[in-house]
Amino acid sequence: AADTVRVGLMAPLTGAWASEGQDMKQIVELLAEELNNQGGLLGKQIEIIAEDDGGDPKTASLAAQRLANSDVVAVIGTYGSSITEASQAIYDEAKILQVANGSTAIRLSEKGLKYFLRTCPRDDEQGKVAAKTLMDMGFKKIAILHDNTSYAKGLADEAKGLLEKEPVEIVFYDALTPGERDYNTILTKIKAAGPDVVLFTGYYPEAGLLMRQKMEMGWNVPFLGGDATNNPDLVKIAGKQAAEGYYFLSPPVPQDLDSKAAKDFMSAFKQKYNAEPGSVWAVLAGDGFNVLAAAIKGSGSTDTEKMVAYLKTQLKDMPGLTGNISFDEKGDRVGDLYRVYRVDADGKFVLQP
Amino acid sequence: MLLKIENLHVKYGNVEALHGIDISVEQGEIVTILGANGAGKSTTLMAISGLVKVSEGSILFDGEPLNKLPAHDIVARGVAQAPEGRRVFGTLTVRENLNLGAYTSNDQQKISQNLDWVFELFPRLKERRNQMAGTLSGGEQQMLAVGRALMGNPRILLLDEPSLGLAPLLVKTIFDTVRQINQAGVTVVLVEQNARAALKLADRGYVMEVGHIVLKDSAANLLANPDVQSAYLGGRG
Amino acid sequence: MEFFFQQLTNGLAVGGIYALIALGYTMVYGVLKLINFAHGDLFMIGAYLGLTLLTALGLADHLSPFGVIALLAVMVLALVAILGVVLERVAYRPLRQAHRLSAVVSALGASIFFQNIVMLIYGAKFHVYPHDLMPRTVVHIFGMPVPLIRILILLASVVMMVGLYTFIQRTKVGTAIRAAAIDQGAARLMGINVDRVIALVFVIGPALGGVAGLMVGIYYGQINFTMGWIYGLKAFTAAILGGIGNIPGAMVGGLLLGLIEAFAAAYLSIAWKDAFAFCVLILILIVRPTGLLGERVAEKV
Amino acid sequence: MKNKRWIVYAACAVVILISPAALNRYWTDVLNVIGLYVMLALSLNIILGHCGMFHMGHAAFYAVGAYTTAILNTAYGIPVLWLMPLSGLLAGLFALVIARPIIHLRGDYLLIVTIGFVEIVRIALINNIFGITGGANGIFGIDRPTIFGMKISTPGQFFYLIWFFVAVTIYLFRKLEHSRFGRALNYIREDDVAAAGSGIDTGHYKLIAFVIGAVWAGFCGTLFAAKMTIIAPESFNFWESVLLFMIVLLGGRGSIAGVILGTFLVIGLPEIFRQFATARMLVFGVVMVAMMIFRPEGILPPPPRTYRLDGDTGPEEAA
Amino acid sequence: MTLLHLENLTKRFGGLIAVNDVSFDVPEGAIVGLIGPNGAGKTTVFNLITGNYRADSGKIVFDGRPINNLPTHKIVSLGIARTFQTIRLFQKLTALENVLSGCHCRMKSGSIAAMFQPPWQRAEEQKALDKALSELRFVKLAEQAMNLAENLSYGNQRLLEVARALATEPRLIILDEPAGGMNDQETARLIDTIRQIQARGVTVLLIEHDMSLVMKACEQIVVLENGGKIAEGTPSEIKANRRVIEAYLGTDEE
Ligand SMILES: Nc1ncnc2c1ncn2[C@@H]1O[C@H](COP(=O)(O)OP(=O)(O)OP(=O)(O)O)[C@@H](O)[C@H]1O
Ligand SMILES: Nc1ncnc2c1ncn2[C@@H]1O[C@H](COP(=O)(O)OP(=O)(O)OP(=O)(O)O)[C@@H](O)[C@H]1O
Ligand SMILES: [Mg+2]
Ligand SMILES: [Mg+2]
Repeated sequence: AADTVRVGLMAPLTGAWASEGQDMKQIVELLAEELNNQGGLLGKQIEIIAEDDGGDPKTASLAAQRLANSDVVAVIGTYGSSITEASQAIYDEAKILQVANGSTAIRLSEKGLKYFLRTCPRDDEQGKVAAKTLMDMGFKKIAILHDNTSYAKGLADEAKGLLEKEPVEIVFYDALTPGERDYNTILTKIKAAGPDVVLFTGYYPEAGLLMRQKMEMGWNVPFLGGDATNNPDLVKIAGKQAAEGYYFLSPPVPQDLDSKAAKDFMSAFKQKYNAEPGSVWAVLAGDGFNVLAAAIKGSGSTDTEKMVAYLKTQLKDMPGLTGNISFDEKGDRVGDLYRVYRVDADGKFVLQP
Repeated sequence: MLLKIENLHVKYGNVEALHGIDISVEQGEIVTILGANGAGKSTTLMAISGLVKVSEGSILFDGEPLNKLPAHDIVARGVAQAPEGRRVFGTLTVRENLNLGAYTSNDQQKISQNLDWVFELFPRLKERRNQMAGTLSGGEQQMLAVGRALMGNPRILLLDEPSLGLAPLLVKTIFDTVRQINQAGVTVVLVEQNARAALKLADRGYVMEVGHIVLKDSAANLLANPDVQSAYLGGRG
Repeated sequence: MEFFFQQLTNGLAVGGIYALIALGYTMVYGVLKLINFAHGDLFMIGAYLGLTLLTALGLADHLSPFGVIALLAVMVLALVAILGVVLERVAYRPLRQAHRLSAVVSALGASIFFQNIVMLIYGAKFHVYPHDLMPRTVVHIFGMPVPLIRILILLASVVMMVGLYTFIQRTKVGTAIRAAAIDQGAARLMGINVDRVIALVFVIGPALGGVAGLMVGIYYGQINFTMGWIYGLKAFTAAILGGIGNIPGAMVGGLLLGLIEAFAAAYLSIAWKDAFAFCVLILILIVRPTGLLGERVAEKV
Repeated sequence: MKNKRWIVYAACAVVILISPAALNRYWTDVLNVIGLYVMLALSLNIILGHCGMFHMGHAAFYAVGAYTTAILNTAYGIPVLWLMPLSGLLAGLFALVIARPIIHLRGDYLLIVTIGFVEIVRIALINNIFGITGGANGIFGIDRPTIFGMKISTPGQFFYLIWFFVAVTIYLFRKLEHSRFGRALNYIREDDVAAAGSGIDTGHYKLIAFVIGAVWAGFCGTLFAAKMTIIAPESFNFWESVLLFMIVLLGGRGSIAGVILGTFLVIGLPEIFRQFATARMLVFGVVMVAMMIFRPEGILPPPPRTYRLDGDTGPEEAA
Repeated sequence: MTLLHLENLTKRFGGLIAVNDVSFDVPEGAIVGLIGPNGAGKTTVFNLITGNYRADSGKIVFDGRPINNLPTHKIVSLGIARTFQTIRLFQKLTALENVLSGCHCRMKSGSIAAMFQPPWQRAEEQKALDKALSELRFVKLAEQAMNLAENLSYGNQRLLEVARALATEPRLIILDEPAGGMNDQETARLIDTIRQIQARGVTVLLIEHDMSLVMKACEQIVVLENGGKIAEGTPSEIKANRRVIEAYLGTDEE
C-alpha cells in the first residue's frame, strides 16, 4: 500500500446490469488515468481495483469483503440500492469510505452509517420533483407505471403519495415486468384508463419500447420518466420519431454543464472510447471518484475519518461532472439537482428552462 | 461363407463378456446358438449388428469386415435383427414400427408385399396396426419385433429368442416362419432357450458358456449329445 | 369489446413468438428428452446475427423490405443451424449415454457461455434494429387496426408448425426421428443413422429459434444479451403447457400462454401476470398431467 | 479402501475447520457462502438426487425461511436463531401444501411447475404480498445472531456458525440415506411402478422428501438472513434454483461428498475466476460443460451402499 | 378357503375390451395357472389385482376384503406381491437392496427415526437385512447380493424379482411369465422354487406360456381368450379341453 493509492470500484460487470457497470469502470478508469498523468495524489499514483458485484446482493457482499481486504482507501459504488445495502455493513465494519453512485433508496443514508456517502440524489428528492413537474404542467389524470424494482417502485410510491394530496386523479398504478419486449397489453390497459400523462419510473430499455409501441398504437399521451431513463439508448430503442416529446427528470449530464470539468471530461471520454458516456449513473460514479480525489487532496491524507470529515464539512460546491457537489451530515448530496429534459425531434435531450 | 466371426472379444466396461469366439455361417443355413443365461449369445448378435464395440477380433460379412462399420451401414448391407427384449418403438403405431423395419429399402412395392406377408403371419398385428406398440401385450410385441425384422428383406436374419413370451401355438408359427424364410434364401442365426425346437430347425449349432464357444456341431449331433441334453434340453421334453 | 379485441391481438402477437420458440424447444426435446436451456440463447444469437448481417452487408440499401427480411432469415437460419449442430456435437453428444439431467447441466453451461460471449463481443448495451426495416402497415380486421407484422408472425408460426408436424408425422425421416427418440439402439438396428437424425433435429430446432430471434429483433427493435433467458423460459413453459414433445402442443401452448398473460394483465394486475400465468399452468397440469395435447399413454406394466 | 476414504474426509474436515485462521475475511466469507450452499444443495439432494424428482424451485423454500426470520425478527425482535425451527417448519408446511397436488407429475412437467413456484414466490415477494415482505426493497436491519451472549458478526464467527450446521446436516443426512427412508427414495427414483409394487407408498415418500428438503432450505434461510442482515427478492430468483440444481448434478446425484465438492466448484469457481473480470462467467460456462462431459454422472457419484452382513450369513452357505 | 376372489371383472382400453367379465377364485395354499393366447388379457388381470389399473366394473376380494380401489402399496401390504412380465428391477441398485425394497412394507421407521437411529430402528434394519439375505438364499442368489441388478443374467433377474416379492411376506404371490427366457433346465429348477414357495404357505398365481411348467406346477388352471374366460380346471382337464387346444395349445403333432 505504500507506493499507490488504491481506490476500489464495485460495479455490476456481469449480469443484467453489466452495461451500467462496464460504463462505470470506463469512466472511473479514465478519470484515474487523467489524474495520474497530472501526478496522482499525495505524490502517488492511483490504482483502481474493480470488483464485479454481478448485480446481486450475495455476490456484492463477497465483492465487498474482497475490496475490504485489498487495502483500498475508499470504494466507489455501486448501482442498485439493495446491492449497495448488502455491502454497506461490510465497509462500515472495515471503516472504509463508500461513495455510492446509483443507489437512491432513502434508507441507505438513514441508518446513521458514518462512512457512507452518495453522489446520486435520493428517491424522495426525485419524487418531489416529479410531483411538482406534473402539477406545473397542469395534468389532471395521471397514470403511474413502475417496474417493481426497488428504485422504480420507491420513486413511484413517493410521487404517488405526494400527488394524492393534490387535486389530481391517479387513474392507473401498476408495474410492468422488466426485460420483456412487448408492452402493448399494458399500454392498451393504460390507454383505457384515459390518463393525460403517464409517469414511468423504470429504466430506459422499457421506456424506449413503451414510447415506440405507444406510437405504433397511434396513441399520443405524454410520458414523463425518471432519471433511470436518462440514457442515449432510449432514443435508439424508441426511434427519434417515437421518442420526440418524451420528458424525463435527471441530474444534469456533463453535456449540459458549462463547467470546465464537465467539458474536459466529455472530450476526453470521446477521445478514449469513441462514444458518448452512457447513463448518468455511470457519470455519477465518475463524480464519486472526483469527490474522493478532492477528499484526499483536501484532507491531505487517506485516513477514512479525515476524508469523511472533509467531505461532510469542508467540501462545498465542488464542480463535478453533474453539477456542483456538497454533502450533508448523512452523506447525501445536497442541492436541488433535478432538471427536466425533453427529447427533441433529433433525439437530443434538451434541458428545459 | 456369408458370415465369419474370428476371435471375437467384447468388453462391457472393464468386464470382458466374450473371450474370443469363432462362428461361421454359410449362405442359406440356419445356425443356432445355445447357452445358459449370460453366456454371451445376445452380446454376439449385438456385436454383429454393430451395437456393441468389438475390442478384438473380426467379423466378416460376405468377405467384408463389419466391425468398423456403423450400425446403420451394417443394416443397409442386409443384416437384420430382432433383438432381445423386443425393443419395439412404444409410442409409434404397429404400422410405423413395421415401416421402420424397411427403413433402408426404397422399393415401395416390395415393402407393401412384405407388409402383407407379415400381416398374414401375424393376423393380430393387422388387427392392431394403428395401436401404439407400447400398449400391446408382451406376446404381441414379440410378434411385432419379429415382423419388423422381416420387413427389410435381410440377407441374414439374427433372431434373439423370438419365441419368448409367445403362446405355444404361436411358437410353432414362428418356427415355421423361420423355416419358410430360410427356404426363401435368407440365412438365419437363431438364439433360443427353446433348444429342442431350435435344434430341430437348424442345420448346425454352437453351444456357448461364459463367453466361450464350447461345442459346435451339426444340429442332429447336438440333439443327440448327452451333455447338451442334460444341460439344455432338460433331460427329456 | 374493443378493449377485449385489442388485448386478444396483443396476446396472440406475444403468443405467436412464444410458439415459434417453443416449436424448436419441443423439437429438440422430442428426440433427446433434453430440456435445451441453451435454446433461448440460440434465439438471442439469431437476433444478434440478424442485426450484424443487416448492418455489415448494407442490405437495406439494395433490396425491398421483404427481400431484406427473407434474405436475412435464410442467412440467420443457416448460421444458427450450424451453431446448433456444433452445440450438439460438443456439449450433448458426449452425454448421450449419461443420465438425462447431465445434459441439462451441460445445456445450462452452454447457455451461460453463449450469453457471456455475446456480451463480450457486442458489449452489454442494448442493440437496436433500424426502425424503418419493416413497413408499419396496418390492416383492419372487423374494423380494428392490426399491424401487419403481427399477422405475419402468427402466420409464420402456423406455417412452421404445420410444416414441422407434417414432416415429423408423415415422412420417413420424421418417423425415424421419432424412433430415435424412443430407443436409439433399436433405431440403429433399423438402419437409422442416429447421429445424423439428431444432427438434423439440431438443424431444425435452433434454426427455428434463430429465425424467431430475428423476428423479435425486427418487430421490437431492441435486443440484448439476456433476452434469450426470459424468452427461453416462456417458450419452455409454453411447450410444457401444450405437452412437451408435441408439435401442435407447442403452438397451442405458446398462443395460450400469450393470451393468458395478456388477459391477466388486462383484467387482473400487470405486476402479477406472470404469477397468474404460472398458476394457470399448474392448474392445467394438475388436471392434465402431460399438458394439453401431451400423450396420456397409461404406462403398460 | 473404505478406511482410506475416511481419512480423506477427515483430512478435508480438519482443513476446513482451521481454514479461517489461514484465510483473509474475503475468502472466509466465500467459505461461508459455500457453507450455506452446501446445506441448501444437500437438502435439494434429498429431493433431486435421492428421490429423482426434477425440482428447480428450491429457492422458493429458502425464501420462505429467510422471510419468516426477517419479518419476525424485525417486527417482534425475536432473536434470529430462535426463529430457525419456525422458519424450517413454515417452509416445510409451505412445501406440503404446494407439493401435494403436483407430486405425481413426471420429470419435466414437475420441473416447470417448480420453476413456476419459485417465480410465483418471487413475484409475490416483489409485490409486497400481505404488505409484509417489503416489496423489491426487501427487509433490512435483521439482527445479527447471538450465541451465549456473543454476537456473531465477522466472517470468521459466521464461519463456525454456518459450518456447525453444515456438519449437523451432513451427519443427519448420512443417517437418513442409510435407512429405510433413504432406500425408499432411491427405489422411487429408479422405478416408481416397481417401488409401488414392492409396497412403497410413492406419493407419500415423494411428499416427505419435498418437505424435508424444504425444512432444511428454511433453516438455511434463517442463516442467510442473519448473515446478510438484508434480504431482497432477487436473492431467491430462478437462477439461484438453477445453481443448486447444477450443484447436485455436477457433484453426483445422491452423493453427499459429491454435492459438497460440487458446491465448492459452482460457488467457488466464479470467485477464483474473478481474475478474468468480465469474462469470468464465460469461463464458468465452459467449465460446466467440460466437467459434465468428463464426469457425466457427476464428480463423485455415490458409492454403492454397504451393509454389514453377519458372518454366519456369509455367501458360502448360500449355494 | 378362497384367498382371492375375482367377480365379473371388466377392463376396457378405448374400444378394446381387454378383460371381459372374468370371474375365478384362487384357493388358499394353491398354485393356480392363468394361461391363454397372447393378448388374451392375462397381464391385465394381474394389473387389476395389484391396483396398477382400475377395473371398469367387477369386484376383487382378497381374504374377504374388497381391494378394488386400493392403491398398489396398500394391496402389497395386505399380502399380494407380484413380479413383472418385463423385468422391473431397480437396475442400478444391488441385488440385496432390491430385495430390501420388499421388506419395506413390513417396517415402520420413518425419516425422523432414520436421522436419530434409536435402538429399535437399528434392530429393525438388522432384521430386514437378515430377511433380505434369507430370501436371496431362498432363490439361491446369495452370492450375488452385492452385484448390481443390471449385471445379473436374465434368468437370475427373474429370480431376484421373485425374492423381492417374497420379502414383502405375501400371502399371495403372482408371477407373470417367471420362466420367460429360461431354458428347460432352469425352468425345472424354477418349478422346485415355486413348490417351495407353496410349502412356505404362500399361495401362487402365475401366468406362463411354458406348458411344461404349467402342467407340472399348477393344481388348477384358468384359461382366458380375448379377455374372456373360456375354461377352468385341473391340468389334465385343460389339456383335453377342445376349445383350449384350438385357441391356445395346438395339437401336439410332434
Ligand atoms: N450392458 C451390459 N453391461 C454390462 N454387462 C453386460 C451388459 N449386457 C450384458 N452383460 C453381461 O455380459 C454377459 C453376456 O450377456 P448376454 O446378454 O450376451 O448373455 P445371453 O447369452 O444373451 O444371456 P440370456 O440368455 O440371459 O439372454 C453377461 O455376464 C451379462 O451380465
Ligand atoms: N394400456 C393399454 N392400452 C391399450 N391397450 C392395452 C393396454 N394394456 C393392454 N392392452 C391390450 O389389452 C390386451 C390384453 O393385454 P395383456 O397384456 O393383458 O395380454 P396378455 O394376456 O398378458 O398377453 P401376453 O401373453 O402376450 O403377455 C392386448 O391386446 C393389449 O394390446
Ligand atoms: Mg440374451
Ligand atoms: Mg402378458
